[in-house]
Amino acid sequence: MAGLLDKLLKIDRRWIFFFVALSVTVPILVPLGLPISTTSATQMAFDFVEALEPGDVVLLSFDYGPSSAPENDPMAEGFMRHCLSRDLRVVVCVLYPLGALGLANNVVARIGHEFPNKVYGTDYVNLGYKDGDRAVMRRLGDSIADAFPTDVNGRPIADLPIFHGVRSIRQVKVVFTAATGLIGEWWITLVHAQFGTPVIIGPTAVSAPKYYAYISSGQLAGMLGGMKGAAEYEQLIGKKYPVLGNYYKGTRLFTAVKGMDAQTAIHFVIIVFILIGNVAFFASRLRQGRS
Amino acid sequence: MSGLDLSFGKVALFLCFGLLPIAGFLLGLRAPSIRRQGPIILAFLAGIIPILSIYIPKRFLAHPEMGMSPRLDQYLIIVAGFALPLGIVNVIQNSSRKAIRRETGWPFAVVLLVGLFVMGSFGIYGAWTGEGIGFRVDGTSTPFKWMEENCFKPLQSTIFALLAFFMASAAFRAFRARNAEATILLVAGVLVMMGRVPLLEFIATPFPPLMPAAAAASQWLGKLTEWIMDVPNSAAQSGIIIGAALGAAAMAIRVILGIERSYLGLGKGD
Amino acid sequence: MKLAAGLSLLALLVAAPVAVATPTGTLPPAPPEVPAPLAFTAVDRPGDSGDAILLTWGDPPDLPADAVIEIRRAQPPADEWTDLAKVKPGVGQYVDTTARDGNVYRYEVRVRSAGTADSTGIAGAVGPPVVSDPAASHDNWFRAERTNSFIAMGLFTGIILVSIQVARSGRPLFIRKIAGLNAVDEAIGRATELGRKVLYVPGIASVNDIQTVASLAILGHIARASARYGTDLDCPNRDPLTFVSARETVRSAFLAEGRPDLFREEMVNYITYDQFAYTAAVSGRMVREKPAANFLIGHFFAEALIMAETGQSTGAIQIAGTADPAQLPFFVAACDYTLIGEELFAAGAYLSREPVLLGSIRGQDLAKALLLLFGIVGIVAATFGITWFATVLNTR
Amino acid sequence: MGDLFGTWLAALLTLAAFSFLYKDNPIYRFAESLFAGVSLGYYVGIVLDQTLKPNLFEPLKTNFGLNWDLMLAGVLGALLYVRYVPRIGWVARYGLAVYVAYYIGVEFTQKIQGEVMPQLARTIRPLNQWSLASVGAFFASPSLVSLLAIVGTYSVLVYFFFSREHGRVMRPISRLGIWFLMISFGAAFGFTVMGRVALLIGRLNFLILDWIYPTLGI
Repeated sequence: MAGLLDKLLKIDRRWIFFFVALSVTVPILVPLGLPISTTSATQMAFDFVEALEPGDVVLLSFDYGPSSAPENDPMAEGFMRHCLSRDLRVVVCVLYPLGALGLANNVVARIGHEFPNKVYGTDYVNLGYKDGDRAVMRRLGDSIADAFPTDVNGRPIADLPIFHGVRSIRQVKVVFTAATGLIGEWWITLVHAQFGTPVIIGPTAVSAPKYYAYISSGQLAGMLGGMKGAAEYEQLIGKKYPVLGNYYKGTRLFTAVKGMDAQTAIHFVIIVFILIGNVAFFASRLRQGRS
Repeated sequence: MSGLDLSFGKVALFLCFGLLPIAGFLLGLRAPSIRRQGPIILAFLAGIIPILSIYIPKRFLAHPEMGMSPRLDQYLIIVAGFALPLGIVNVIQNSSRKAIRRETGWPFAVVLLVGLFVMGSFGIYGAWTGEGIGFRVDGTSTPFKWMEENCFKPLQSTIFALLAFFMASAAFRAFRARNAEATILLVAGVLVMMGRVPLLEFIATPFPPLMPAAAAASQWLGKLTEWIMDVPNSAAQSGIIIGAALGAAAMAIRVILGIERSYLGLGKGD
Repeated sequence: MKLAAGLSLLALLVAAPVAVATPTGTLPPAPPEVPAPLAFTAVDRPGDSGDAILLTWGDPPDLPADAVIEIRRAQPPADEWTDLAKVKPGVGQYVDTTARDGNVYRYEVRVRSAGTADSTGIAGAVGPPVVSDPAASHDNWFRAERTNSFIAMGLFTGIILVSIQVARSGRPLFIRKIAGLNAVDEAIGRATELGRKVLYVPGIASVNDIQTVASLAILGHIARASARYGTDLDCPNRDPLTFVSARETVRSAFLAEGRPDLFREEMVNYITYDQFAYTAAVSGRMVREKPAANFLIGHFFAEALIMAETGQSTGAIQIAGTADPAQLPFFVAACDYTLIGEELFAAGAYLSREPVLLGSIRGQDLAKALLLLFGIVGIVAATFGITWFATVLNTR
Repeated sequence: MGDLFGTWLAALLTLAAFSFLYKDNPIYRFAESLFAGVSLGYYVGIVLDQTLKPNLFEPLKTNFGLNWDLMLAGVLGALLYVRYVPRIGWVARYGLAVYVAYYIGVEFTQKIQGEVMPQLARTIRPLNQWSLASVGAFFASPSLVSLLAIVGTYSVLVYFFFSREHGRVMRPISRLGIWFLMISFGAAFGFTVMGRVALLIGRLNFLILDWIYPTLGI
């Protein structure tokens, strides 16, 4: 047995890579449709948006790059679909430099087509990217137009009807930040702390554990943690809004719920790897102990 | 000159961040010690204004149009814009030297320069013509957007996707229960992993009669994971946040008061 | 409802002439159909940059259901009132942000109820107006709602500066041994024996990031050690500003050890700004040039795992350090020593024995002790029902 | 992403990047260098079109009287590049000082007001709500949860205590702190597995559904 384990440990890394690729590809080709349970942080976020009234203005900030798009895209899309289904006014902005602008443009274009009755400039607007992250957040405290004089295409935002009655972030009912890295945290420790605007965060699974401390201190209005949080949110809005439910069932495009099948398979594989690795480790230590 | 808006904020910032560096430059030509003092005074001003504006709402400091602090925020959006591509000068220097001197791997330096100039010129073109760098009004992609979608995005997300493979191989080879701490780490990690995905339902798929039992066990595991995240994890994260925040705040005090200067490239001595 | 309103209207019509006929008659004057707001005040809004006046009033008890509070403003001496806003009952306040400093205003508040008939029987009765004293807006010196964080910041700054002053005055300050750091010299020694270089990755954040500044302090110490031992040092950078600071730090470290001849410009080099192009280049360098010791110290994001795992597979001794909880699991699992969270800042102080750093570590410990004390007293008080300790910490 | 050539380019570059798994090879290094160049060019594009044009050039062009002082911001930004000019490279310190000190000043406000105070307030909870009805109820009683939250946070703080050797009292507390830290690192590890794999799922999804299927006409 020990010989087998040692041989196992010495196997070429590329066998592990092949096995990982296999266990992710199969669920994509053959969807399993496993059930997804809802956690309280996602329910908090969903209930918060449900409590908003038509005409309220919300801010969706793209603070992630292509390197975490499969986790954050479904969150940003889900939030925008949820808000437009509730006739809220959605203002989109981008503070992350590494490729976030392209993702925001794609989401705004795709969701714009899904809601033909919603008018750009009245129901939703894309303010594009701006350098200076925290300097931008401080300006949003006084006036959105100072930080973002124009929208992503260079059109002055002063004459856009969506900003009727909204001058600064204080009139925004909630900020949803789909985030990786630190920008998401700055919305909490700067914008929420100094201007009071509630924040819902959609972090990558990597940075999600840190935000449990902010949930329990009441600084967050909700959290969609990683791909699982996005999948839970997709299920919640799919159940509440039949139009969205049908979309998520019918679409060929990538969704978080579909991704969860492959997540389950790979989690199984990695747990097995950890167990084998440690069994072999203890076996070899036992033998060293005896020899 | 008469048309200029000489409100207090703008004039005050011009004195602090305009005349002062010019004076520092002129004096610095001869007196090297000024080359160190000048930036440190500027750092003090740039650091203290945002802090005071949180507490002192006086018109001269915090008024949205007249105040110094909101105007300084507006400046820093522009300065941050300049800072982002700062690495270009150095990369162009290195890569062109490597390409001209045919050092090892020079073709890759050429590829880098080509990628830089093609993408950069598409960006400049988009800004100059007003077409922008996203979708045109008619929904077609600008050249910048096309390159972003079909070159920048796949490369970045794929290099990151490599992590899944390294994660798996690290799980196999590196993550050992070497000591008590590492053991707790791995046990908590595996428990959380089992509670975050319908793992037992996945295992029970080929054995339908076991499904209800698997679902019940999975439910319990999900609750355990949520408890681990809500109680011990959030307690430890809170401790880390408080500790790290105090460390960061102390560092901020040292930098603003000019005690810490390493970021300016000045050693402790000079 | 409609029937009742109609009947009362009829009764009023019948009674109206009588009331008119006997203005001071025996009947007590009918109570105003609609009450007036109570305790109406108009003052400058506190803690702001001016141009704002705060109006507060109490909703009268027997308000009709559909009542609306109308606010009007006039600029004395002119006496014409302009409408300002309509506010639903239960709010009790309104901020007039159209006011401009230097002007004096008078405000008038009254209740309007569309459903109630006024004395002439027409629907839309208006209660008696209440007029405020003249008010003028001005900017204020202090935002009183943030007194708690102002005191906290002032206290903390004081503690830090005093501790630094004590450290500078020469008193020896003790910092406990951090396991990861003793391995630093051991790692450089090993690299020197094997005649292979030391790779130092200062994290990928810019120089305005506090973990990067701490990492530069550690880089300085490692550069001095490699100057003493004559070891080759390689410090690839992702951020241009960190790159410049790192090069200056290493240059002055070699100078301080009296070996400027050993310093080569390309010891500290710049690769690219993009996170993953940089990661790929560094891991490629780890595999190709096989440094004997890898230091991964600073602010890392997702690339921490690639570097830690690749470095571990090349058999190099690895010392990591970051304050970001998301990356610590991988460094703890895959590296020989890890500086966890604040240990990174303490390491800078421990290595450099620099009075300023030692002093600020002492100051932070003192602040932590005060926080712990405040917390424990607060918990005991809360258990006995006193919640002041928690509420005083609420920040706005 | 309708256009075929674009999708094919994206797919080939994806495979070029994946080739690093096989071994470090020239195709991968081509992708790596192209990526390094394109990413820097990307920053030129977004900075010029999304920040400097709307926030600096347009305001100066349309209303110079009101925005004359933005030139100063442009000069401070340009100063950062003076470091590459020999002899007067030190002038760049002025731009660097403003850039670094401003953000560290903003960070200072965040750390105390936005992190330390709310997180400390989180630990100040009453400890008088115990339910002894049953073992299950006991474990769920609010004060037990509060007690664990308090002990966890405070023991971690004690672990990060550096100016005194961990003696008889502090050693067990800091050991407890390490145990809480390791549980949270384990939890972070569990979450991270999902995070990393999500990206591979995204890429394989792209390769299969957006490239192979359409090419095969499925």
